[in-house]
Amino acid sequence: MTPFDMIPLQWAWGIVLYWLLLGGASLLARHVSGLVTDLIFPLSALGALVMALVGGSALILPVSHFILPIGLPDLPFHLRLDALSGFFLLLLGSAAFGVTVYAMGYFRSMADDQVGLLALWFNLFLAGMALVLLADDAYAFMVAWEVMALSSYFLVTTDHQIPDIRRAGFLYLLIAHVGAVSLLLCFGVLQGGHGAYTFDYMRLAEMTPFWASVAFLLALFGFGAKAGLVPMHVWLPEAHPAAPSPVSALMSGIMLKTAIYGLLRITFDLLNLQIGWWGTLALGLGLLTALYGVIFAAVQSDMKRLLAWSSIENIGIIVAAFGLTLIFYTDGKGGLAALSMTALLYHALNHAFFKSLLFIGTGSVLHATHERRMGHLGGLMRYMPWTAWLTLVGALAIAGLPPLNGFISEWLLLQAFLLTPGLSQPYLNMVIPVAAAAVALAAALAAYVMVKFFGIIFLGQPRDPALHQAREASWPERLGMLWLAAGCVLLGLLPVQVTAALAPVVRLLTGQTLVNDGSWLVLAPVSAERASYAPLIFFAVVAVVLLLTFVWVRKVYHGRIRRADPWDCGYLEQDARMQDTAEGFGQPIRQIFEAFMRVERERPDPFDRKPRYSSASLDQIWFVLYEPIARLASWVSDKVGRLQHGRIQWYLIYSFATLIFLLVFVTR
Amino acid sequence: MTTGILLQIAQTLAAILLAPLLMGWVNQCRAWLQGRSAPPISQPYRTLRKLFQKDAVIAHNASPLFRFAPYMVFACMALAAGIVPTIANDLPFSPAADAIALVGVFALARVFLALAAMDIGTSFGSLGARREMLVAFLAEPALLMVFFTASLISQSTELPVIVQTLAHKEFVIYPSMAFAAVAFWMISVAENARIPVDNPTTHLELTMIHEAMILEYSARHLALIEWAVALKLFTYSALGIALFLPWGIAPQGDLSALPLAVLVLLLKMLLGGTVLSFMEAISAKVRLFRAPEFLGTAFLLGVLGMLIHFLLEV
Amino acid sequence: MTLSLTYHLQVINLLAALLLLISFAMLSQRRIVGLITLFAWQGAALSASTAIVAWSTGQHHLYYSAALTLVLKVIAMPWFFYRLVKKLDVDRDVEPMINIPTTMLIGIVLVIFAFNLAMPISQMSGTVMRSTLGIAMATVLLAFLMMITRSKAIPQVIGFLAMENGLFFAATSATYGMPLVVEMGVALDVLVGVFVLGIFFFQIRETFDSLDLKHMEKLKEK
Amino acid sequence: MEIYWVLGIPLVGGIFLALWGSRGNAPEINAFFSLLTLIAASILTARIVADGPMIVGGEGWFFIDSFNVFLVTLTAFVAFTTSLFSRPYMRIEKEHSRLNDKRLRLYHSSYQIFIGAMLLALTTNNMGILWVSMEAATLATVLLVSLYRTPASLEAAWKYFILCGVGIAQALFGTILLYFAAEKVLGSGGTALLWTHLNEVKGQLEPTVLQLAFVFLLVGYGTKVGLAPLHNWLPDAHAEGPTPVSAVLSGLLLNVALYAVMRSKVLVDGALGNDLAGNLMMGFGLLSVVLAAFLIKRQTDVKRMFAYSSIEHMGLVTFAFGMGGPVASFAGLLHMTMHSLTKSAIFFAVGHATQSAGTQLMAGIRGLIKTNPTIGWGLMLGTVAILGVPPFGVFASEFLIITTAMHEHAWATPFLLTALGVAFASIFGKVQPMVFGETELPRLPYQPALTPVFMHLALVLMLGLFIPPYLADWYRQAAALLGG
Repeated sequence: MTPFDMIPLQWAWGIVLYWLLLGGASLLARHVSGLVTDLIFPLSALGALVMALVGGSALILPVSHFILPIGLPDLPFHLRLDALSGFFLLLLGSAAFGVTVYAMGYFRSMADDQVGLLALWFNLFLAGMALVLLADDAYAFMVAWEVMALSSYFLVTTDHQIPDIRRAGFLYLLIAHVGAVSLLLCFGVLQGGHGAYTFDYMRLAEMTPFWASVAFLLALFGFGAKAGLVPMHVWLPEAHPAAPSPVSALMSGIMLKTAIYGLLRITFDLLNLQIGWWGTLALGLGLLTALYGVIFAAVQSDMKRLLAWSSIENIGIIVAAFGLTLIFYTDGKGGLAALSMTALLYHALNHAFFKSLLFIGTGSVLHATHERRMGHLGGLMRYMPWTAWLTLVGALAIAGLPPLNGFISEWLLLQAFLLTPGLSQPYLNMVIPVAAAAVALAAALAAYVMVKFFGIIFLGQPRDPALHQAREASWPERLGMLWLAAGCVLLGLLPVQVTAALAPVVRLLTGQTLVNDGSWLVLAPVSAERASYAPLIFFAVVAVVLLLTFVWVRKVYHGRIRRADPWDCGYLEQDARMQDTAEGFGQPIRQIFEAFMRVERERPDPFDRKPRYSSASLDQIWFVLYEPIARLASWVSDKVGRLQHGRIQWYLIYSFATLIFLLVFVTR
Repeated sequence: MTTGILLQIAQTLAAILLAPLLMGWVNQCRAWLQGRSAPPISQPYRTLRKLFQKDAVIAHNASPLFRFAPYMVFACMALAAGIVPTIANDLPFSPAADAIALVGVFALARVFLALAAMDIGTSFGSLGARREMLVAFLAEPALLMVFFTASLISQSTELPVIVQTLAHKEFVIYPSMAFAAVAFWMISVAENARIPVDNPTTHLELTMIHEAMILEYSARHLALIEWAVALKLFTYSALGIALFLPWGIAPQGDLSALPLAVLVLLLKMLLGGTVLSFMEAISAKVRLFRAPEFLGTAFLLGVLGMLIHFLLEV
Repeated sequence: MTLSLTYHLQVINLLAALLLLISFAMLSQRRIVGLITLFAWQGAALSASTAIVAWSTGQHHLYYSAALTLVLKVIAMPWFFYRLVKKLDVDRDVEPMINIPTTMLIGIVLVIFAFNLAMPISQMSGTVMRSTLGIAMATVLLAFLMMITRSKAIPQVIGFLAMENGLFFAATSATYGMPLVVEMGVALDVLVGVFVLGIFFFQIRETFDSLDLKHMEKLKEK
Repeated sequence: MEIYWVLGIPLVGGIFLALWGSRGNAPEINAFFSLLTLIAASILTARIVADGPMIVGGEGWFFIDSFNVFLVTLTAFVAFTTSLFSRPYMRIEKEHSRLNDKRLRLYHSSYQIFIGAMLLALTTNNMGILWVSMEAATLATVLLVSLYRTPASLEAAWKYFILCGVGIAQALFGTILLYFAAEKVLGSGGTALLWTHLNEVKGQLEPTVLQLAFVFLLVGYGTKVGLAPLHNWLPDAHAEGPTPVSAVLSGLLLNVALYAVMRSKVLVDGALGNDLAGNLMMGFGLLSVVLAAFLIKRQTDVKRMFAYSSIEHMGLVTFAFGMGGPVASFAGLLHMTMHSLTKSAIFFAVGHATQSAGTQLMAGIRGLIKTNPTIGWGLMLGTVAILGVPPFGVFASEFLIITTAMHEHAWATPFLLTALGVAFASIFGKVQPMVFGETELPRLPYQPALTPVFMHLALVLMLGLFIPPYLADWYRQAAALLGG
């Protein structure tokens, strides 16, 4: 048949195969210099673009099924493409396109055979993520899920010579695996006993509230571990900085979303009943995560680590939206559920764009300066303007500033929060506006973080003489960033169209859709009376005023511009070390929220020749939760180890005792 | 519609032109209250004209961002002034941005200013930026809370609708709005860099916030910023008026009420300016570390107001 | 016929009791040579009882296994062990892990346990013997106990072989002997096993120059 | 007919190598005989696929059904690949003069005997012969474990011999009890121990006797399976023996022992009509999984660690069989297969790794991926596979086991979750630095025989994504046989 009468699902599966083949090809091509970067990556990017189109088309086309001849005997891989998968495929493809184009320039400098291997895992990673979204039975889902985890692990440990990176990778894979096992258990509950592992059967399975709750909690744990939900987030700030920047971009921008996808799929699609307190739980966890993440982002001094923490924050916001949706949904408020669900999806999409953009931006900085510590950067705007301006777009977007995309999803979410008086339980009516306050706080802090991020890296004076040699990023890198930045702007300017495109997904999940009461220009999710926002007008007005002022100032007053040294209240001897460091910038936040962290300071003593002051804010949860677990495990294994102390007589006694015990047991 | 647009433009222009006047009035009052001989009320205009005529001096390493920021800030403030109902209540722009978006506009301006402050890389610049953001991250959610209280009452985040509900529906006493009012006062003091959070008149490096950010600006850039500051003060006053004493703002499409509205507005503004200067005169600047507590209180009051709303008014 | 059966019954019960007695004796025996002698006697008792069972029940293949037992367990192995002990000169007192009286007490408990265990089975045992199964089980358990208590290689192996005796007794008296193939196989295995052990003893001896198991406690969880 | 070939070839090979095994090309001869065995086995398999289960010989000495035929193939296959691997491996050992020709002769001939014994154990129909051949397999390997004649290896071998000997003695007692019960129904004589006959009349067998019998059989054969707390011989034997032996021990012998347990379980279930046997096995399995996981955590010797991992997996399989039911039994069989393939592959890789590092201590093995990439990747992928990460086949079985357990015995899942988590953390945390990181290890002087490793891993990968229909049918029939 011609490509045109293939259903989207076949296209999607075709691209997955295509990526797999590309992976194999890159393994073979790794000895030919430059072949991988100049050929394989562009081809993968092409695949991503097509995937985005396929996903988009799936939003409007009917659901399509597809069964592969592989898998378990009674359980071949079932694939299914509905609006939900379509949306996330769209997200995957469009974001991955930019990142892959970027990667083409980024990995040029890498040794050929290494980049060959890397490209293999890169393509496997893409294929795995796509397959997760397509899977329609538990086995296919788990296989794809773990392929995704494994390939990303190998990507994270690209520079495995560095012990920290090995440690990060290990932590990542460990938590991913534990999460996966709990997902297994979740499917074990869902399958309802008769080995019915396809999602279709699970949709039919009738659950008691107890088992449904068990399934939900397991899913929340499993997917939360992947998404970086507090307190399962500890791997994230380690692994994302460790990986090469394009990989961090993929992981942070897209992989985390697959967890969100799974959460939505299981809660709203597979489970046949939902319970209110799930929503409250998710809301609470989400808000905790959001605040925790943004607070830690504010005190980081490593730029990629800062971004990783900010990813945790955004995931928190998404999960909070998820919880809110559940609350509305279980309360029978379909319309409101639709609103918050729209906010959720919108934010997921936005985050895919701006977080990938920021990560690859840091990648270019890393390339140009070989420096990740913000305390050694600065003033790069003059040496790499493209990178700087494009990153600025991302920074403003993630800070939730109009008219960019970050603002819209937060606006929608806040609107949803404001609509809670409709709810039946009074205590929720009260609690939820407070939750809105938390969201607002997180958003404001995000602005703080981004000013710190952009200001310290790109503005001011270079804190290191070497930075004067920094060069602008190569053209593929710029192209990749441009694509993502454009995405941020468009998603910000065309909310009406985007929400309309999201409608099928929202209908699929919540049964209702967002009615846009405004025109093609004005977004009015509930009613024009209620709330409205028109970024285009907004943008136009700002632009016009800006232009007018500019022209007017030029026309009326033709003052010349003189260049001079900075004034700075007339202080002499301005040098770069007088600027705020990253730590300094985060200090107020640390002072306010010190309770959350364990701060390790290194104070100089009065007689130091070269006094140094350093402080690191460490994650308290690691010490109160994870280290005790580790200690407990080794304690147990010590006790168990005692059993095996080498004397054969004792071993005989074990057998003897076992024998006697069993004899007594069976004849009792 | 056309009248609406004309009205809109008129109101915006009026705001832009009147803003320095308010500033001048506040300074004058304060001088009187402090027993100094007051500058003329038109002093801000003179300052602006002087600044515009000067040659601009810019640091060697200033990036385009540095020169772009003042225009951006000014534009944002103009937009803000445009969407807050000051004299009339049907404004074509208002659908463009509701209360939440308004907060976004302020935030946008602030972020650009902070970035510009860090651009030169002086010690004071980055210090000012940091302090500004510190104030902001508490003030913004607090402001949102105030708006939420109002919009929970009026079932809308559209400023005109809010004003409509508060002013033109039958008169109800909202206890929650009392909390909101106090919170709003504290916020606007902080946001406009007034005592007790900041002192607009000194360049004392230990305490200054706003001034520290704009140290490197001169001439027309400085002028734009100063104007934007005045505009911000004006907008905040207009906001306060719209939220807490909205009576007198002309309702939808009745032009006859306009002259009255203008009159009432001027009166309110005079009143507000007096009160502001009075408060400034009697209170002392708090230490910087106290600022978060000050704003935290505002935030809490905002949240409390909302809870009160749920307790008493639903 | 019934009379003769009762005779056999008595004789076999006697032999069974003897078997049990010898196991206890082995449990209490300190010297290795004495142990070997006792082991030979146990074998003798075993083969005797097997022969009687064969004769009384006309299960002729049991004669083979009786002969096999005689050759292997009464002549070959004891002789082999004597040689070994003399050759390696390891005939010293063995200090058991648990002291003798305690061991005895445990042994008695085991016997009672074994009898209780075997009681229901013996009730419906269609064969001539009643309590032999219990005794066989007791012998096995006692041998097990002996392996536990002894801290030298040879006694442990003898305990192992004593266990085999117990099994054989069970096989021959409780059931009229296993199928011939099986018994041959078992016997072969035992034979090979003993040879392997022989090789072992020399290896251990030349490595640790002692057959004391105390030297062989290195492999453990640190 | 083929059955005699399958059993005869290893026997002949053993004798032949015992006589001429000291010559230089003994490894090739060994591999050759293994190949012949494999061919014979596959012909036999083809026969079974064609005609279904068959009973051969006199009164039906041999019985081949879907349960054991795939184990036969598996055994023959792994035996062959192992012999391929042991070719270069043993050469190196000889060059390092850790072994000499005499020992190599012993090694090669016992290897063949061992394989033969296991094949006999799998194919025989007579529970007695099953016991005999299990014992024979033990005896054949004892001397292999002590092949290096080091104190440690002697100690390991001694423990192996005594513990398994005692264990197997219990199994004999169990067999006797079985016969005791059987002869009431089938009359005394040769046929009373034939499994097929027993299986027909299992309903009439005396329950009280059979439950005792099962206890003895379980303790006996369970010792060889390595079920905790009877497992103590296993880590020592695996760690101290030559690596090929470790590979076949944990890849094959454990399976065969478990096979024996399962054959008995089928009879006992039939006689008792309750799931006593199943519960016992679940208990043992769970205990083994948990204990092994925590013991893995403290290992420093790589082979010892993977030995414990074998205990863990055997525990998992036992647990699955204990649960019973078509899905669980299917999963158990699948897991047996996957475990033998993967674990032997790992041992191959580990063998080369230890030879290049000159130590078995993991602290001494670093950065394989730099010096010997193929070994490094082999080890890494093997580890990932054995830890149950898809798309490798081990996951397929774990998937079925865990989901079933979650549904039928939810109480057990916390233990499983803990154990799997701890095992993953421990093993991966120890393997990662061996594979990754900087190193000053020398490259291997010779070309490592990694064909077997990747052959196994490829198979495991294949089976994780696609199980051929006829294989699936075997599993299904076997699962049905095991009380599905």
